[in-house]
Amino acid sequence: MEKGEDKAHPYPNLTVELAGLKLQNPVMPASGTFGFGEEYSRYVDLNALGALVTKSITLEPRLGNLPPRVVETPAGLLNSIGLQNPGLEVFIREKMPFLRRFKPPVIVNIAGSTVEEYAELARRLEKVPGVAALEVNISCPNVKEGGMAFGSDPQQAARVIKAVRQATSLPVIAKLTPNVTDIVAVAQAVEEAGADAVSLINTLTGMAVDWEKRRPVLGNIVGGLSGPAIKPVALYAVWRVARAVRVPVIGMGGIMSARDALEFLLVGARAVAVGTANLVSPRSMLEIIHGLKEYLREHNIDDINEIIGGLEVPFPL
Amino acid sequence: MEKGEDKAHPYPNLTVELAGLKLQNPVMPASGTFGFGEEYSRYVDLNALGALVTKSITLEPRLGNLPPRVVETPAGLLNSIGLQNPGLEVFIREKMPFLRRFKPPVIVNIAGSTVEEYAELARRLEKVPGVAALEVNISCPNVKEGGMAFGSDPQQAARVIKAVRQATSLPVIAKLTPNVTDIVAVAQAVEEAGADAVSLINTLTGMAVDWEKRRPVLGNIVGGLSGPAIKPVALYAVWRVARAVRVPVIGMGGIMSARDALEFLLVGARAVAVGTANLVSPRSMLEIIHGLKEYLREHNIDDINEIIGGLEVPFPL
Amino acid sequence: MSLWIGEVVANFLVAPDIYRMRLRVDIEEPGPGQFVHLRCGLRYDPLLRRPLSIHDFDMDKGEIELLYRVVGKGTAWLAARVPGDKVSGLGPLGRGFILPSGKTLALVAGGIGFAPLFFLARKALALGNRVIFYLGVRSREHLLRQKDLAEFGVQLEIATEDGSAGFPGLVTDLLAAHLRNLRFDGIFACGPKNMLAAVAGLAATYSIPAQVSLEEHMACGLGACRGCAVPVYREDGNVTYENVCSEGPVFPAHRVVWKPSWR
Amino acid sequence: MSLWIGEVVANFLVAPDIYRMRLRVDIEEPGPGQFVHLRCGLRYDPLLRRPLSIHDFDMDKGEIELLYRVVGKGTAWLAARVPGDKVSGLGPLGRGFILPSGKTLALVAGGIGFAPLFFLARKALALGNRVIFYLGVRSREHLLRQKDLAEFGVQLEIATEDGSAGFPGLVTDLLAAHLRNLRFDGIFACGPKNMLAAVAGLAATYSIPAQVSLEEHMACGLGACRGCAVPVYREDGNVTYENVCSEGPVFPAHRVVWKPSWR
Ligand SMILES: Cc1cc2nc3c(=O)[nH]c(=O)nc-3n(C[C@H](O)[C@H](O)[C@H](O)COP(=O)(O)OP(=O)(O)OC[C@H]3O[C@@H](n4cnc5c(N)ncnc54)[C@H](O)[C@@H]3O)c2cc1C
Ligand SMILES: Cc1cc2nc3c(=O)[nH]c(=O)nc-3n(C[C@H](O)[C@H](O)[C@H](O)COP(=O)(O)OP(=O)(O)OC[C@H]3O[C@@H](n4cnc5c(N)ncnc54)[C@H](O)[C@@H]3O)c2cc1C
Ligand SMILES: Cc1cc2nc3c(=O)[nH]c(=O)nc-3n(C[C@H](O)[C@H](O)[C@H](O)COP(=O)(O)O)c2cc1C
Ligand SMILES: Cc1cc2nc3c(=O)[nH]c(=O)nc-3n(C[C@H](O)[C@H](O)[C@H](O)COP(=O)(O)O)c2cc1C
Ligand code: FES
Ligand code: FES
Repeated sequence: MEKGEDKAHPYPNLTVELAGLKLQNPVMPASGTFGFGEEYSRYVDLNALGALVTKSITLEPRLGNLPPRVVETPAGLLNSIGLQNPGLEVFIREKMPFLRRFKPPVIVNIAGSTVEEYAELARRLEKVPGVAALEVNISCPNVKEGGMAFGSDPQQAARVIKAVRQATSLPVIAKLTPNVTDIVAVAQAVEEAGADAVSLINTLTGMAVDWEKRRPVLGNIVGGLSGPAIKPVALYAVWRVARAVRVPVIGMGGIMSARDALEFLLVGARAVAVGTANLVSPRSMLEIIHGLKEYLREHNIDDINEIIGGLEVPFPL
Repeated sequence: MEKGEDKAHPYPNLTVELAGLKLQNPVMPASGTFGFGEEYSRYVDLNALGALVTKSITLEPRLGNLPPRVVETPAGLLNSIGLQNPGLEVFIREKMPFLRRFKPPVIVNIAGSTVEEYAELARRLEKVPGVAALEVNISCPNVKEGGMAFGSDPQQAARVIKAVRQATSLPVIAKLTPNVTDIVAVAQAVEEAGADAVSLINTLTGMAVDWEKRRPVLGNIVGGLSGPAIKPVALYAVWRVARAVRVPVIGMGGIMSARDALEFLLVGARAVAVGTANLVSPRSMLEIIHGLKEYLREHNIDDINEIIGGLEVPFPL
Repeated sequence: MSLWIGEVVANFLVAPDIYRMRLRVDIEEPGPGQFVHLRCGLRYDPLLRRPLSIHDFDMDKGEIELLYRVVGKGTAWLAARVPGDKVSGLGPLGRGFILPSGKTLALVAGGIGFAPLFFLARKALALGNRVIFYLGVRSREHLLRQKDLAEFGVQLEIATEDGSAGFPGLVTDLLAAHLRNLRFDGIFACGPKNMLAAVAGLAATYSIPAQVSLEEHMACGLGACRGCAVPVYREDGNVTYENVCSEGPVFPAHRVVWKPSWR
Repeated sequence: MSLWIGEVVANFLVAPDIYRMRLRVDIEEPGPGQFVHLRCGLRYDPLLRRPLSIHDFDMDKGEIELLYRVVGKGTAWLAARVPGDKVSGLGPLGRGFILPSGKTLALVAGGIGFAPLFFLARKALALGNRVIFYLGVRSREHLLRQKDLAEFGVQLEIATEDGSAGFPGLVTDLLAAHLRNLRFDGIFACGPKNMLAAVAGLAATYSIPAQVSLEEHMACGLGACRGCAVPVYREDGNVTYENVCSEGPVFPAHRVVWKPSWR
């Protein structure tokens, strides 16, 4: 039998382990850019993905921010959605039944405006069938309370993660913001507080101005920058964090192609999340998974785990 | 006599006052992207600029970092020059004689690895004819000691600026890094310490990976991201700082056109600096100055100062 | 509602800054008011797709037509395409106009809002409606496809802002004047927001059901990102946000919140 | 050394992935080894200019020629230009080769390093030199302009990596073989860094002055940003950095630090 024909041990191996989950490949959507899966299910076989990650869920429904909510910048996207979501109850009732029909683990992203809200979300999601892990969004730049305020300070971040950790036995992934002086300090604090993995980066805070109308473009004035423009910042953050914590890192920020994904794996990400690219082309993730497989084949690499952290650096920095 | 024909009071008025300097227009080069003026003098009439800003000068000559030192990213440029410069003595002897031949004020950018080095640079530049002001680079991401380490912490930043302030009677401009949790706190600290103006933003720290060779692209691994990619981050930083300090702000980060410059003026910059755009087209600054003039004419605005801070925001954020 | 690569069959200037493009694509039949979401370049600047209404559809040839004004980098890229070039698209997307049959309808277009209403007019006539087409443009050189519309049997009423053809002034003033005597069973509008608001006002005054096609900056185009949300009234009178891309772009005029809190 | 807008006169494929472009420009006379710095697009991706050596110059027509390999987004954009299109450029930039007269010279090109050496060969012959041109390519279909070179009176020595024409193997092995018998007054080389290092070694062994054209990522192209610095030996033997764009791209081979600390 030829290599690659064994169904039980597909060649090359793309599976990675992450916070107790086994992912068939390391590619998943970034929260907020894939809705609740349904919107993309016409274009993407959800069963082909490494995991399914939901838009951030809050306890109560949220309307979101004033429009316009998105504006393009050179090689980037600035958004101020403001966590529009139907709230926990509707999510459990109307979105989970669809999501749990698929094979990949469902990672539910949660956001609160108090520590107690995060804990409450974790408690209530614990019992919901099909929820495989929680991603704790302490890095949203588009809401007034909570969000990034928690993620900007190691102690605050640790408080949220500790509370979530105590409220659930599900794997806990802390999602970090790059808008800090020292993201490593935050990563270490959440690791200490019990996070099973960290995901980074969320968006960079930014704004766009309409020079003709002399006013901000976004209804919310300020938004979060994503896309290829931020990839160098994201790679640097992942590289630093991956060497400073023992828990696995989910890398994201500007991943548009398999090459971009490889770069994140090389700097130490165990898995990658694709955000803005989904908005540009719904089939991006499939192309990335395919491209990774091709790369391994062409280079005769049996296992994607050999790539992870494989960056050759000439000297310790 | 028609409007615009009066040479003593050119119409529209582009002059702005900045830290005691009178600039004939608000457009200057960003440090490090215009060498010492000479390199551009074939392409640009240096007398047409608002000010001349030098590459960062250190006490001793610096070789700079290992190549490659620049790499393009989507709509951005990552550099790790590492402050290559001939040192203070050579600068004074060989570069200042050329620079002082021109009308616009010469702003000398200084960088040190200790507080004392900054003070020493300030002391020695004080007596050099033609030096109009100092820009204190506490934000360079490409050197191991000093640089960004100072700019990342309000207290450290204040220490440097206080020392420079005490060492010179020249106007002092503090150049800030965006790689911090709260740039406003740093701006307020340097204002308190005696800065006459602040300039922002320096580059965002980032890295690029060569996925084929599996190693960092830059010889120095890490570099600073500039260009259109970072404009949203820069605009946001300038907008926040301009409303939080009384001293004027020099805005920069991705300014490629007069429209971009207008956006920075609208969010509150008193002047703007053009960096990466010079590397793309040596005549960028002239086109920006021309474009600003045209804009004012077309909109019947007599004075560019009417634009500054003129952003209409719907509600206080 | 699919992802495809279309081939440019024709792409030519039809009025100042306005181009008409024919694309050969293999897509399901679109309805009037639906749009396609096109990549305008191969790199990351521009990054996002651009939404363009379907201006016409030829089932036999498997071609869609687009009519677009060049306003920025994405549309400039489109304008530079020549026959044989490929363009990546998504669509048809969104909810289009809902047409009755055998009624008297007013179609109201402002500027490039003409794009979807041309297709709508053709479909409306096919369903046995009488169509009066109010077309407002800046100046006579922006008038397009008058002959085609006349051949279909549309009654065309023109307004130009500079008075160079037809009624001198705003198309909504022309419509207002006609509404004093004419009786419509429905109004269908596409154009600048101010115009749509005026149409909604007239529709309310005369109690005529109206459908309007809205615009908002878009990212995914699929209803996933909530980037194109606009405030609309729920049945209970409270305001909520709906996506222009998936719940619109066409909304009943009475559901639209015309003046959000600050703009 | 100026900023100009050139007009594409011709742009065609001459070998797999390799294009030759003629540009009509109003520039001062370039020397062989100098380069132009071209914008490759109208937006910000790609952002920076791309350096290309001057492959030839026709004073009468006011045209420069470029020979380039498509390796990424910038060169792909260039390859898509058609006659009449405009390209913004800077140049001629940098310090080119310094030619003697009446001597016997070895020109050594690896791959696309052929681009500047073609121009150099023509100039060298005009100065009464005898030119032996060592050209190394992957395979015979990458051989270019053999006839032109022969007409000039150049003695062409070919090496192909796959052995499909001429000497089978590396061009530096061919050169090494010839050096055992032939005597050159100067060696001029352009190509991959490994090849240049080998040439420098041979030149040192046989005590022949050699000039090599280096490559480094560039930003300004004007000597201002220090982005393109490479390590070179100063006269005192210490290492310093010089700019490929303004102090190069051509350096005396013995000045180049072939193995910087870690690559
Ligand atoms: C459902 C829908 C259907 C549309 N149909 C057509 C059509 O048939 N013909 C046509 O010419 N135009 C149509 N538009 C508008 C068209 O999408 C924009 O003009 C286009 O996206 C601008 O892209 P650009 O890159 O050329 O301009 P940019 O450089 O991106 O921006 C130029 C200007 O256009 C505005 N703009 C950018 N994106 C949008 C957007 N998504 N919607 C509205 N304005 C935008 C910007 O705010 C800016 O003022 C439609 C828009 C929507 C939402
Ligand atoms: C002085 C000089 C003269 C040159 N002359 C020629 C010539 O005559 N013909 C020719 O085909 N090529 C020449 N090159 C190389 C050419 O500049 C690069 O191939 C080109 O810039 C790649 O641009 P891209 O956008 O297509 O590739 P990118 O997408 O930018 O990158 C593709 C690959 O090219 C490498 N690259 C990018 N920029 C440069 C650069 N400035 N120098 C070297 N490698 C780079 C990247 O690292 C990457 O591996 C020259 C380079 C220099 C420095
Ligand atoms: C439109 C949009 C909505 C987003 N919503 C969320 C969200 O609800 N929760 C969250 O944790 N991150 C959210 N993000 C951040 C992304 O998950 C991701 O961290 C970021 O966009 C960087 O990745 P990218 O460059 O691939 O988009 C959102 C991003 C975008 C562009
Ligand atoms: C090649 C390069 C070199 C730079 N060198 C310096 C420097 O020596 N000192 C300094 O304060 N800033 C330096 N900067 C930062 C710029 O002055 C500026 O703050 C930054 O590039 C953002 O502006 P831009 O996007 O217009 O380039 C450098 C930037 C670049 C791109
Ligand atoms: S554009 Fe994403 S929801 Fe409409
Ligand atoms: S590219 Fe700027 S100094 Fe050479």
